[in-house]
Amino acid sequence: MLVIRLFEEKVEDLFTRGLVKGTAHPAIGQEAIAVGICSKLRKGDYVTSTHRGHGHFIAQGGDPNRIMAELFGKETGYSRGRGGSQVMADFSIGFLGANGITGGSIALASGAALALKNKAKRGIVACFFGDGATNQGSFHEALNMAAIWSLPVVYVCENNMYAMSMRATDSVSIESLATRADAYGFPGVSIDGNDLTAVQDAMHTACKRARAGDGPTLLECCTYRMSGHSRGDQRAYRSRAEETAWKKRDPIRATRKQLIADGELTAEQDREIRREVRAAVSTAITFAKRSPEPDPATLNDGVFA
Amino acid sequence: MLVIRLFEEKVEDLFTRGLVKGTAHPAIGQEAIAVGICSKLRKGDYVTSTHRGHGHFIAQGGDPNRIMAELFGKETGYSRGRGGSQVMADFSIGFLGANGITGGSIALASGAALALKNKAKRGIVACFFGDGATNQGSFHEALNMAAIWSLPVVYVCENNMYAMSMRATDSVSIESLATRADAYGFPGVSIDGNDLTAVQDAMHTACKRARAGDGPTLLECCTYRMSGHSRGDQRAYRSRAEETAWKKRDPIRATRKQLIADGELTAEQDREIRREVRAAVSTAITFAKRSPEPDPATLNDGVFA
Amino acid sequence: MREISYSDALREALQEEMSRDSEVLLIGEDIGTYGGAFGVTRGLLDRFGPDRVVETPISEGGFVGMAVGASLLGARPVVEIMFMDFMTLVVDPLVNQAAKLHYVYGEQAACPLVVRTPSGGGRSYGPTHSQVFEAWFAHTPGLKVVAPSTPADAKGLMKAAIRDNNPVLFVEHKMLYPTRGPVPGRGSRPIPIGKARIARRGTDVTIIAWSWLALEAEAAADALAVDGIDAEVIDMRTLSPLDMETVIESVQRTGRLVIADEAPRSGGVSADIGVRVFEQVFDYLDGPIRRVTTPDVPVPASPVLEQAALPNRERIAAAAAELCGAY
Amino acid sequence: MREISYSDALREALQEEMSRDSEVLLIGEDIGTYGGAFGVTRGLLDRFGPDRVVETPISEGGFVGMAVGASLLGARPVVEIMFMDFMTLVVDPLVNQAAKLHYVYGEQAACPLVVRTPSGGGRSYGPTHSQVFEAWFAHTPGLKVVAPSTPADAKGLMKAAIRDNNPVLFVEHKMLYPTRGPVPGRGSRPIPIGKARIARRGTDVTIIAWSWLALEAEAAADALAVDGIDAEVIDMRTLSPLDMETVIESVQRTGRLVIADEAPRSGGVSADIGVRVFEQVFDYLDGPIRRVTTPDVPVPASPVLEQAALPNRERIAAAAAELCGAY
Ligand SMILES: Cc1ncc(C[n+]2csc(CCOP(=O)(O)OP(=O)(O)O)c2C)c(N)n1
Ligand SMILES: Cc1ncc(C[n+]2csc(CCOP(=O)(O)OP(=O)(O)O)c2C)c(N)n1
Ligand SMILES: [Mg+2]
Ligand SMILES: [Mg+2]
Repeated sequence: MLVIRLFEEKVEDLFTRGLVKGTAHPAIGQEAIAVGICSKLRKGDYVTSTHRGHGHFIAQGGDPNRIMAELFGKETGYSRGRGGSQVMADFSIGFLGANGITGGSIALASGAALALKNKAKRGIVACFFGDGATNQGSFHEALNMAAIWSLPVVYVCENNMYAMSMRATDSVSIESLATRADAYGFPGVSIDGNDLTAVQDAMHTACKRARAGDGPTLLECCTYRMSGHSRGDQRAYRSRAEETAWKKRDPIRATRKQLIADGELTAEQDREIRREVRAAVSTAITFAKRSPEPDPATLNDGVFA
Repeated sequence: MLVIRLFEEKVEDLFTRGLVKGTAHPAIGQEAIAVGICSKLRKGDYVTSTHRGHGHFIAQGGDPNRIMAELFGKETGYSRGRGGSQVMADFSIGFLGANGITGGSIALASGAALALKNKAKRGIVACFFGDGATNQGSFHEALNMAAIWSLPVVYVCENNMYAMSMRATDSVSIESLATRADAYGFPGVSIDGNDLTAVQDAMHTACKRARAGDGPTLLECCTYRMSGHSRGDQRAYRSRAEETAWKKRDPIRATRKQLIADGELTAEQDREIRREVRAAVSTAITFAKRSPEPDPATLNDGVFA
Repeated sequence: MREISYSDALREALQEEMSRDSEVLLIGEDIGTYGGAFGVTRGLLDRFGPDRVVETPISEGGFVGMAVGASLLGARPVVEIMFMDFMTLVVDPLVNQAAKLHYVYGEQAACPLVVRTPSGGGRSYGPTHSQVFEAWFAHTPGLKVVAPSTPADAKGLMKAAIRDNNPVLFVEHKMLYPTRGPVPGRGSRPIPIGKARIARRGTDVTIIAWSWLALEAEAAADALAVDGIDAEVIDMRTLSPLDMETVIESVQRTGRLVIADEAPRSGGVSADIGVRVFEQVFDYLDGPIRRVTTPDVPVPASPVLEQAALPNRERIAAAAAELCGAY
Repeated sequence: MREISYSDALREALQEEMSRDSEVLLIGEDIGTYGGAFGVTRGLLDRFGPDRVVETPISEGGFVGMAVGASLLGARPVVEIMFMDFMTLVVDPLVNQAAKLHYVYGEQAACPLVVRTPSGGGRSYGPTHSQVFEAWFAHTPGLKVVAPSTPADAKGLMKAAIRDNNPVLFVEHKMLYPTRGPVPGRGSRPIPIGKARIARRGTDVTIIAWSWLALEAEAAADALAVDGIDAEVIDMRTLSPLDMETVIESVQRTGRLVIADEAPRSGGVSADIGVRVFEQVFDYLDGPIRRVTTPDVPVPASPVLEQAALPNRERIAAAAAELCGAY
């Protein structure tokens, strides 16, 4: 829970204050997917992410300080300022990277799964991408190969109803993106991506399948991007009414309510957590601000390994 | 019928004699598809083809003399010797070109269909490709867009069981390639591609749908490439027994038998047709051989329109 | 003349050409209500409707291939690729299909296609949203490549690109969109592809640039003038085919040459221009040439590193001054 | 030393490296029973099994992207792209992913990937099966590009490419496969990437070439010798990074330079080498340089036109002789 909130608050903060240059794609409203998926991964498993990757990274255990520092372009950032919002990774925790190319990580994830399978390491790969990315050729090619080789990968489609300004329902002619798995001969499942438990349950099944060597699963997690696509998005392509309706289904609120109802969280604990998270975010910002700029003299270093 | 045989004989001739440089991909065994599909097209319709394109071109009314001349690299060839086996076209008969890139013509065909739709010309496009091409990203991208825009195109997959040496059953995890249409929300139909009538019937339905503005259809025409993939193919990847079994299902023989049984063809007419076709092929070869070489001084002409 | 922005100039060109010829259609991601990532196509969907402003799924390779197919039947598609970095996905339809069609199929085939795309760095968008790939396409026989730097040239060259019967890559540097300048109004004429523009006359050194760096080169010339160096600035405008005539004529007058190119040093268009000068006017040069380029590194996101990587007015001026013996 | 073919030398390198390091795996179309379109991988499936020799569907972009992903977890994939012409489909995973990984992610990330592909014309395969795209990848920071011409170099550079921790494009001209030469046996050493080879020493003119044209350049030198011209031939072997040291040293001795490059004239690697010479040894040259390239046209299928398009020994010799004042 802490992670979800940390994530949301952080990204929102970044986004609204506009403290960093470049661009950022907040995943506000999609937190239950990141947390639900990553909570089912073990050491030796891997994650690939997208342009909307801060949430995945934090859910996988990324250090908010270093993520924030990367957004600020600082030397202490995950990519030492070289990557920015869309290009950061921490292999030590299994996070193989965000990705600036829509659909770009799908083949990478599948290749990582091929390496894992060949080594019989029993690790699996969780591959995040959006509804828009399912229209890329690389989606098709990679899912087909993962199918014929029974690779240990879970394809997690975050269907947030939009690819930038394009409605998912305008970009495909099918009811559910999960159907696309039929073209490759493995299971496709559509779930409520704002329901943490539903995500965890579906991921549990998909992981079992992958770990058993039975091949991939496509999980379509239906959700809503509560914010704009990226900084500067006026959201003219959708109605405020639609946004308000989805606000009622905010996964953070839903999860909190559920936890309180289940007696796993008290109002006091909740306040405490919020306080801690807010503090952690401030710390991250302070860390980022105080970190040194990269040294321009190092510009040419590290092009080759 | 004449066209089918002409086609087979010609390609076989080319292939076995090795009279031309470069490479050629004979469509021996697949003639019923080319003829069945093209027989349903009208003036104002278009065809796109593949590396295995001589059959499609002839079925669409291409001049065997000029096709042969192109294989010989002569000035009288369809591409004046610039294209070779995989790069020839005749827009005046609606043949938009063979294609050296596996899957390369799928987007082209779909774009042509977009142009036709915008002009409300009522023309349609028949797009040929192989089983192997369905694994290309461009297949996925183009079929999806054709679906959302209801484009007037018929996707004709010639599933000849192999992509070069790879079995179709090893390159996908599904029973029938027609299933892939489900990922885009339009009909996919699997038929016996060696049965001329079956091809014509399926194409008839698909054409009606396309002309009505209801969008694309995917036709999987199951067949067998009776020859090698291209010159020099030793066919080590398949058994002679398999080849023999398919020889019994030769579409030319089957069609002839059917026509004779139906009383539409006499043995005498059949012999006559074979004679004519053989003569036409010799004529084409003579034409090609006697045609002038392209003038090297024209090498740099025509790069830009 | 009224002054408008580079984006507005492009939009005017698109709108005027769409009104003039019903075969002109726009294809791309988020080019409708959103107006394109940089706002160039704003308002055109309302004006021309969804048959003329075709919004696509994220399928760059596919819709460029479709644009090629549509162009074969007479359509004149203008495709937007949201960032030049994504041109990586459309190399096949452009190089193996579009560029060769007329050469192989002859008079029956034309491919009047324009691919518009914002290039370059300067906004800290990071290594996959800041690249310059002009050299790849200038290396492709059958493609034309233009990269105008002023609003007026943007409008005129866009008109020419749309009316051209060949595939044209139209490079719009993302730093240029807000820049303003005088632009002729409705019915203005196309500017011919393949002609460089002498942006400033001078006698001491020739500075060649294009796109965003043409503006930086002019600023460099201003700075050099203060030091008594009279620089000539040539805005190439077209990168394929290259207008070597204008370049050679200038270099023969000045005897010194600086080429500014935002691409990584190895294999950029700067090399191509440089070697042609070498081949053609060897005897006229008073000294070696200087190229001001990005080094062979990915473009970093951090503003500090990005500024260290990219060529700019200071570096251009320094190279020219060094050639002129001022340092 | 025993003589074997270029294909056999490549196969030996693959086999020895696969035996040496179990992380090395082959990925590509028809590389198993078929042995690859040009037979290079023949027999390796039987020897190493399907986990090490991975036959793919026709999905070039996808399996190169997968190879990049596998390399991140320690695999050392050697991918075959059946014809260089199809590299158009794998630009994104190479340029936007592989080439940048180490720069952005630092020490945690390496991408030990080799992409092998047959380039070039000469066999009348037509415009989409005869191309040379080396320049694109040499223009990409973070990629290495090698293009050996002899069987021995093919073996040694393949070993180096496989052991290299960076993505390497390995260009195998299709005319070279049947050519034979002495090749060291089992356990032979890698040949370092980034070092050119002086194929023939001479004093009058430097001829630079690589891949198939390196053999043509040697033949040209033989012909020139008959006319009393003593040509030095440099086989670049690596196109990125360029060994300019060897080039410059040679040009300073001979004072004359011919560069042979099969790519279309505009934007080829020939331009890059030429402009660097221009920048670095301006004063040493006795005259302009000459580039012998394919003109800016698609490669035609017809043997007559193809031969008219491609550089060859006669054209290289003629250019050198002209520089030396013999014509
Ligand atoms: C190849 C490519 N095309 C376009 C873009 C620009 N772009 C970035 S994100 C995005 C929308 C992606 O939509 P989706 O996959 O649904 O993910 P979401 O943004 O909704 O999380 C687009 C078009 C890109 N980064 N890469
Ligand atoms: C992009 C691309 N990849 C690979 C090839 C080489 N190639 C030519 S035909 C072919 C097999 C195609 O199989 P399929 O689509 O089933 O058609 P078929 O040959 O069976 O008619 C291959 C791999 C190519 N021409 N283009
Ligand atoms: Mg989305
Ligand atoms: Mg096939």
